[in-house]
Amino acid sequence: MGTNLWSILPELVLAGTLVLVLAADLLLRGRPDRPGALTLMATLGLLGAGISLATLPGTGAFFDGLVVGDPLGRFFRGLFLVAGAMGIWFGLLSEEVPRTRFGEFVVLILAATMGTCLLVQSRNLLMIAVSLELISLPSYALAGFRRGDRLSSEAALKYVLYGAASTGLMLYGMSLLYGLAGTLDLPSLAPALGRELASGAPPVRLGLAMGGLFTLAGLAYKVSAVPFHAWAPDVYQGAPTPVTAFLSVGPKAAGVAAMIRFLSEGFGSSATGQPFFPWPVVIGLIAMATMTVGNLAALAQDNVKRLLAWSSIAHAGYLLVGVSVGTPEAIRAVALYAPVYLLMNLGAFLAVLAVRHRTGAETMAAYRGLGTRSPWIAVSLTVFLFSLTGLPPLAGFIGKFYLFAAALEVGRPFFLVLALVGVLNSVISLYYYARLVRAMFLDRGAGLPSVAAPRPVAWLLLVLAVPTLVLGLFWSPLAALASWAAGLS
Amino acid sequence: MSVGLPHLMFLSAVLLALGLYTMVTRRNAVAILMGVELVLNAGLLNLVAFSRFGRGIDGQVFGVFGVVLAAAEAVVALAIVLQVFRAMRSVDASRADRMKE
Amino acid sequence: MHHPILKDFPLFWIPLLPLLGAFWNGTQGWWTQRRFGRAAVHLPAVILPAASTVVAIWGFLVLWFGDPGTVLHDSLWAWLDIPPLRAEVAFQMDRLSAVMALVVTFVGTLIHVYSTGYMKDDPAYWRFFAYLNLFLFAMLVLVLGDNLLLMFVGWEGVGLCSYLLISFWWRDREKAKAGMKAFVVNRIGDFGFTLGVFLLFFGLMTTPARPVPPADRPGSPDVAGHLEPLPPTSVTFREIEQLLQDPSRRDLLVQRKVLGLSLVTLVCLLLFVGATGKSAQIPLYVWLPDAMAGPTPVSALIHAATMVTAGVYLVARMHFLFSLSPGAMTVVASIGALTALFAASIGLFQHDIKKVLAYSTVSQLGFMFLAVGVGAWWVGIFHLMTHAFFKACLFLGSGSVILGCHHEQDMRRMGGLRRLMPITATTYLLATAAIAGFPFFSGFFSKDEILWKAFDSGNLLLPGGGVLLWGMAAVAAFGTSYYMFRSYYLTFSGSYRGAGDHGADVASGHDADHHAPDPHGTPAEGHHGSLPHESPVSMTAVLAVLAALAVIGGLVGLPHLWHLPNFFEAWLEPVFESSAPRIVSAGHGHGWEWALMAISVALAFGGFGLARWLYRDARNPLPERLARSPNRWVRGLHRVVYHKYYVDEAYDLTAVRGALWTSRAFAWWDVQVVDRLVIWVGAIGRLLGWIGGAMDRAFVDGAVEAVGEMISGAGNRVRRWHSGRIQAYVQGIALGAVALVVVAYLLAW
Amino acid sequence: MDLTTNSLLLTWTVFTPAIGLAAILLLLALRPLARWPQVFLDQAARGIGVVTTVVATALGIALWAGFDGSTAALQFIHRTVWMRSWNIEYFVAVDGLSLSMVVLTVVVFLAGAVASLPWWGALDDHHPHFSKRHVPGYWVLFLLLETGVLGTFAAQDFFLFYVFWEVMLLPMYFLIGIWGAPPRRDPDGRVRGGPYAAIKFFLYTLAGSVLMLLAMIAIYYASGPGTLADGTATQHTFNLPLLARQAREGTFLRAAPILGLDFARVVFVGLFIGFAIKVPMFPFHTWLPDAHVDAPTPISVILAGILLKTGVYGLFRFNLQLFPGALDWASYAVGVLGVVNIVYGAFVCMAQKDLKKLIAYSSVSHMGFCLLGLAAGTPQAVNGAIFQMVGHGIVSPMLFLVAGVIYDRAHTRQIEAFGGLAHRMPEYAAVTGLAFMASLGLPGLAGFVGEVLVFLGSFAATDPLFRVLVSIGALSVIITAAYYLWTMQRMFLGPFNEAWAHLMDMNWRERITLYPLAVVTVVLGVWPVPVFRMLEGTVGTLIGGLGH
Repeated sequence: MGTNLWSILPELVLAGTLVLVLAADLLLRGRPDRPGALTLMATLGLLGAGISLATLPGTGAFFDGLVVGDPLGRFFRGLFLVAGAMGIWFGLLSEEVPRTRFGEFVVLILAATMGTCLLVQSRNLLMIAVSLELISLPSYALAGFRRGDRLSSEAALKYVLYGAASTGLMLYGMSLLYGLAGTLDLPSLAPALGRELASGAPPVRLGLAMGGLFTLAGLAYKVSAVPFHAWAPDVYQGAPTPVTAFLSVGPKAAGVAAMIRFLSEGFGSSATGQPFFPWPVVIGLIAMATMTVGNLAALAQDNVKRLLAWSSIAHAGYLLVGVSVGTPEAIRAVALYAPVYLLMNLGAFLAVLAVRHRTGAETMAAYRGLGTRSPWIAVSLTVFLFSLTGLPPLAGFIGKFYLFAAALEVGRPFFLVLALVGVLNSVISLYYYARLVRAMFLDRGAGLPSVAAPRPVAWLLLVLAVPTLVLGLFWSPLAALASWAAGLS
Repeated sequence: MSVGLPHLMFLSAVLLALGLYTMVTRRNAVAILMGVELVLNAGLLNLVAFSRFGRGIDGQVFGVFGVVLAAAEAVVALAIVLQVFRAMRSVDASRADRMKE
Repeated sequence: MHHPILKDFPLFWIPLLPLLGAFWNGTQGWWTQRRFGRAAVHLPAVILPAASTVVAIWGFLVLWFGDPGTVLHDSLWAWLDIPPLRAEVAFQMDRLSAVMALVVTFVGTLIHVYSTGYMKDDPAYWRFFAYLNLFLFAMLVLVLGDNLLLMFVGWEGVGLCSYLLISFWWRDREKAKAGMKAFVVNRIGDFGFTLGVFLLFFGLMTTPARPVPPADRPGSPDVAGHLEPLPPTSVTFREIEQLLQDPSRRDLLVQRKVLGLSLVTLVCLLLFVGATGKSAQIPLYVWLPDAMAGPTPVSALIHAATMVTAGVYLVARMHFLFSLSPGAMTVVASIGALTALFAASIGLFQHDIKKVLAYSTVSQLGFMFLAVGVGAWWVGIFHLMTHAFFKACLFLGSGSVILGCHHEQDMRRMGGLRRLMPITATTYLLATAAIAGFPFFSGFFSKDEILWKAFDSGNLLLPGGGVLLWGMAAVAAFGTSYYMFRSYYLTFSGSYRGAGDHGADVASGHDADHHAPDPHGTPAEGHHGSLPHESPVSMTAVLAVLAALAVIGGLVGLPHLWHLPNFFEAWLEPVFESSAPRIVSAGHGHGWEWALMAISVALAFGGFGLARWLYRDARNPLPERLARSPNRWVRGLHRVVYHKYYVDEAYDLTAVRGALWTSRAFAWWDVQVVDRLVIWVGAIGRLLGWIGGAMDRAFVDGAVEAVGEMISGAGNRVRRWHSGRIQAYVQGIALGAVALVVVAYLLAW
Repeated sequence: MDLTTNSLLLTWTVFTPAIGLAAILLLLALRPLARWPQVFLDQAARGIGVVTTVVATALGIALWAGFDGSTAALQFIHRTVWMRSWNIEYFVAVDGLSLSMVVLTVVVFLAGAVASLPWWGALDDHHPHFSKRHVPGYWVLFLLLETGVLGTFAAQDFFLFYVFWEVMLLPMYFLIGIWGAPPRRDPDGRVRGGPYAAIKFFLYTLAGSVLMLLAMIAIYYASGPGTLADGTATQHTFNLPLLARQAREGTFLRAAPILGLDFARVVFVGLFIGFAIKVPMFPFHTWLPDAHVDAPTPISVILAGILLKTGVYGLFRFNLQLFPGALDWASYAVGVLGVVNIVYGAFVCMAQKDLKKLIAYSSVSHMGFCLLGLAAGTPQAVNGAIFQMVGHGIVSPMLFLVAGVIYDRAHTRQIEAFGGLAHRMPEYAAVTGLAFMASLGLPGLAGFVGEVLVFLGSFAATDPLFRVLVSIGALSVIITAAYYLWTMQRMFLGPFNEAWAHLMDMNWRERITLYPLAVVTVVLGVWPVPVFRMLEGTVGTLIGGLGH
């Protein structure tokens, strides 16, 4: 049992931090420096979780196979800790999070981070369901964090209804799987399902398809994959910007990682033989649809936050390309893309946050002439946007390169088409990213106020932009980590 | 005639269908939530039923967890509904349409 | 037949010297003229071509004293050198190019001298001489270049200079347009020329020599049909000539068909297209009459004496190729004869003195092509030379007249100038006699020889051999004599009709643009209204020299008939040696030759007599009556001929309008269709974006609600269609999951 | 193939502009500390920019001086491992083709740099002259562009090539968009201007380059592992010389088909579209007129002089070198497209009313020669095509500079608006005339050599189709002459339009840019041998794989 607890030490640290923050929130009531202190505490807690993550002993199954300690999980957990920290810092920098309720905010982020950490190492349907809920419940609350704000409330309502519905479906799907295989354990799911399939009765197949895909729906909604994406633009637009930034990174990556685990362990992957049902193709179709719908819808947006929301949907599609291909190289590509995506997407939202901070607006018009009004924000946002497009020498290109290379390496026509759709989508995406760039640099923002970025925002932008640049030229350390995560090294 | 697995599965399928139908047709947020509960319970019923008919204890454990999850979700959801009601004086989900394309 | 080659003879000086002059005046003339006066411009501009003449004479003398077939050669550097293609910047002077170079430099220098008088009041004096020198450079590259591509450099270069000089007075839009027309029409010819060169290169490169018997090829077992490796292919005249010495290669080239024609024939025809452009033959002659918009010395030098003869030179230069193709030769001769007749007929009724001379030039060029077309290469060159003398003299004489008459070019407003400008009148008369073919004048010998060779040709693929062509040429010769003397009488006899008579005969209209005074400082502007006067000595001296040459220049090529030595033919014989066996005579006897000579003399005098009767002293009313004849046919014929058969108008309607229309159509297409393709793609993208964004509304909403409707019955259908959005999302989940299941199910099983 | 010798000269050449860029950025970063006035920053940026460009030019010339053109071997090699697991290297080197382009690049950028200096004293506050707006930013992007282009030509690693290729895009986007024409509404109601042109350029090129990306990955995976004829074991690689060797040994012919189609052909098409967009080839050419018209003069100069060449360079470097078999297969299509470019472009030119647009379309026409030469594949044609790149790279900058001269003064480029300008601006008229003549292929000037060699070489190709193509393509000599002379006549000849009485003749900045180019035009026209010497060894190897 000791080993078992050690294996989730980071989560335990998070839980402890959460409690301490809650207590401190009460103790420091009324103090003007409360948000800063809480942030510091949370940061230290996340740091501690990170340190404990780095020092974790060995790998293997823990808690009777409920959770698994493996490089993939550790890699992503580290990533989620960063995402959580960023979410909290963003909150500190944003006026959208009321100061009086800052403790609440931190606690919710920490809880959701804990959920993402647990989800990525779950190896059991029950554990997946519970972790997913642990992500979802704080997320709902976060989306509706600004109580008086109608948009925020609306976003929360949409999110919660959508989330509840998909959770319900997922639970039903899981029950079917359980009924077919008699187990909730992912590793034993595959052989059991194989045996059932061998019996050849049509209801088995239908049940398998329904079970698998309903379960997938629960995850796909977290990833905001088409056709379970509809909530995302509204929620991303309505939620406070720090929340949006966090939601678009942490839970999304967690969903992708869980999907990898669920599909390849539960249904067999092409690496280990024929999958039980053609999930690579299904996921591939979902990926294509997600990329295309996300990018196309982003074309017409005037609200930058909403534009980025659609763009993050599209990026979920890119990540799903890796899931669909499913080879270790593809998983490495996902593992590489996820942190890169975290950097550039968080960076972009931070810039949005900063602009909103000064102008109170999120529309394209607020960005006109930003290149002269606030060169720092504009230049770094441009870096993030072009990185999101996938232009070298920025990190986004490396991520896409790995993804498409993994797809082409397999050499199957379907993946070739997938890659083709992917690259064409990056062309489409250029159009709307460049619209924003155009507004910032090419249009004249006569009469608009200048927005100097607050110093912390500027530094944080730098912290995000520099790696975005450097990783585009010198990415071997990250690639090595990703290879390790994917079991390739 | 004893109640067997097929009966329970059928019942759960009916619950699922009813739940889905409710979700799809109701405009009242609370009513939608009730539909969601039906769907959740369909899943839980399945789990428990399978567990009862020789698939081991896991299903029942899951069932217990499921009840807790459903409760927690309902709490959060109702809180949000309340918040929305405060903001909009209505729980008609169709009026939450400020954000659209 | 191996000719000794004298390498590294400094031929490059011949073109270089004028180039230096052009460069100096072109870049520095604008201030030297202002600072030091005109002499600073024309001294280098005249001395350098004169020096070039001296070098040319030197080369000529070397050839004179060398072996008959000696070739001077001067290779400077490799220009286009991609094996097997090798074109060098290299000059060669054999006896043919020596004649050409001499004519060009000598006549060129004379005209430079003349221009110092003619252009003396023009502010752009320096520019004029820069262009003129540049022209000499280009022309000398053309005649001295040792390969087709270098020749093409000169070929286009003279075209450029012609453009620059025609539109020298560019402020007049018509003159600018005339220059443009000249260049573009020449480019049509160049299109043919280049294709000819390409085809020749292709033919030589891909036509192997004779199959080598296997025994000759030690160590190569794969014997049958193996061909000797290709020799380096070249576009150099000498090498092509040598390659064609090989009978098997020659036969292969002749027998090879391209587009149903023999390759050789096609090459010759394409090259000849180039020649028709440059030398103003049918159908590309239209630019030359318009080119008279340039200053008169330009017309004399470029559009009479030198540049326009480049086509004749080209055909003569490529004699070894043309002689392989009787078909091409026939075309050349026929076009030549046709042009001679056609242009002469237009010349009959022109009023503008320069137009008359222009059409006469076209006509005389036709004679030259007739000569080379029947294989009488030397005769063609001979006529080229004599024509250079007398036509330059005529043009310069007309220039003198025009200058004297204050830029009046309409002969109807001249008259009586013999008394006022005696030297001009005399030289003009002598040159007219020469062109008309009066016995013992230079034109007589060359033209008579052409007529005879045409009559006697055995190469033509025409019914009756050359008789038909001879007939056309003879009529043209009669016409020439007539309209030239007409121009003489109209200009110089009678009394002066110019003073105070502006605006008369505006009805004829066509030439109005030519007697519009130049808007800026053309010469003699201040002399308006006074009587014409003789030109300065710099001009009259040149006229005198040219007139003398026009009279005696023909003596170098006396007819064999007279049993006197024909220096000219002997001089050129080594050049045309290789093709000589293929040129055959029809075998008409001396009697025929005498008879023809008599006929041509009669025609010359007949034309003269007719012109004298009609136009001397402007006393005969017949021409006027003819133009206003009550007979519609007579008037119509007059008008059609006077308007040059409306060829320009026809070209304008077809080619020019066609090209413009095509270009507009393409431009429209480009903007409205090709460009839109991508805008369409963008629009489709946006449309899809809208659809994507509205997926909830249009697809998920709609479809899901439709399902919902089906379930919930018909009630409230319409109201619900756009009702809630959250339901739509939730429905999206349900429907999406179901759809996925269906897809997966279909895919898997 | 000795690929080990290291020389840093080429790396220095490529990154010299980047050093200048860094210097300017440093100045900008120090600005808050030092409180420099804006004027100082502007002047410093200009100074750094020009000096850097001059140094790069000197280094480029030094490369040329040290180059041995008789061999096809790569020279000035510099290799460092970049990403070991993918066998990605920083690998730059030049052969004749690359070097000719590198030299052209430094020369054209030098002209562009000089042309970017301001001359006009009067400031128009509403829309100041491009050379006075955001000066440091302009020079940063300008120098970034130069590094990108030089790297593109020097890279011998496909991945590196791709990175440099894309690096070219961004600065170009901003240079056209920010410093180009302001947005305006055309008579037909469409919004045009710098931003529109920039995004159009960007989208077109990116669409091409993503296809190239896929092709690149496919080539990578097809490239090994295996053994070469001489027993060398190969891994997956982006190394171009190695890929070329594998191509010669038929590796790509044996590669697994893609979607049931021949591997080489599919990849060839992917690469071809990617590069053809940049050439630009009909029907992907419409970004060019917009980009040219709305870019500031120096950027048009660079765009026409260099960027178009990257497309052709790619076709030679990749399509020809790696997939000669597929090129044989596609030669008809490529040849036909080339001739369409030539003739169609020429015709469209004739209908243009805007001088810059006319010049832009003339580029479309002239780049068609490169395609035709590529398709024909004979030594003359290929040499001609490469020379055409060089010649056009010298002549088209002249043309755009010429257009810039009049636009800076008259603020219009409508040809019909002028008339008789030779009266007021004789020197300008003369230089324009020279540029026009060079562009219309007057023998003795640089434009002619490439054209005639392409035509001659294509005519001598084995396939009779090429004779037909040349015959059609040669029609362009007439059309080209017609539109240039017509333009000349409408702008410079005829009665002087007194509305332009205030125009000044050329100034020294314009002379400094135009006269050297004019001299090069003439020199290359009569003495093109230096270029051919450079290409001597390279071309033979390049076309060695073609099936004739």
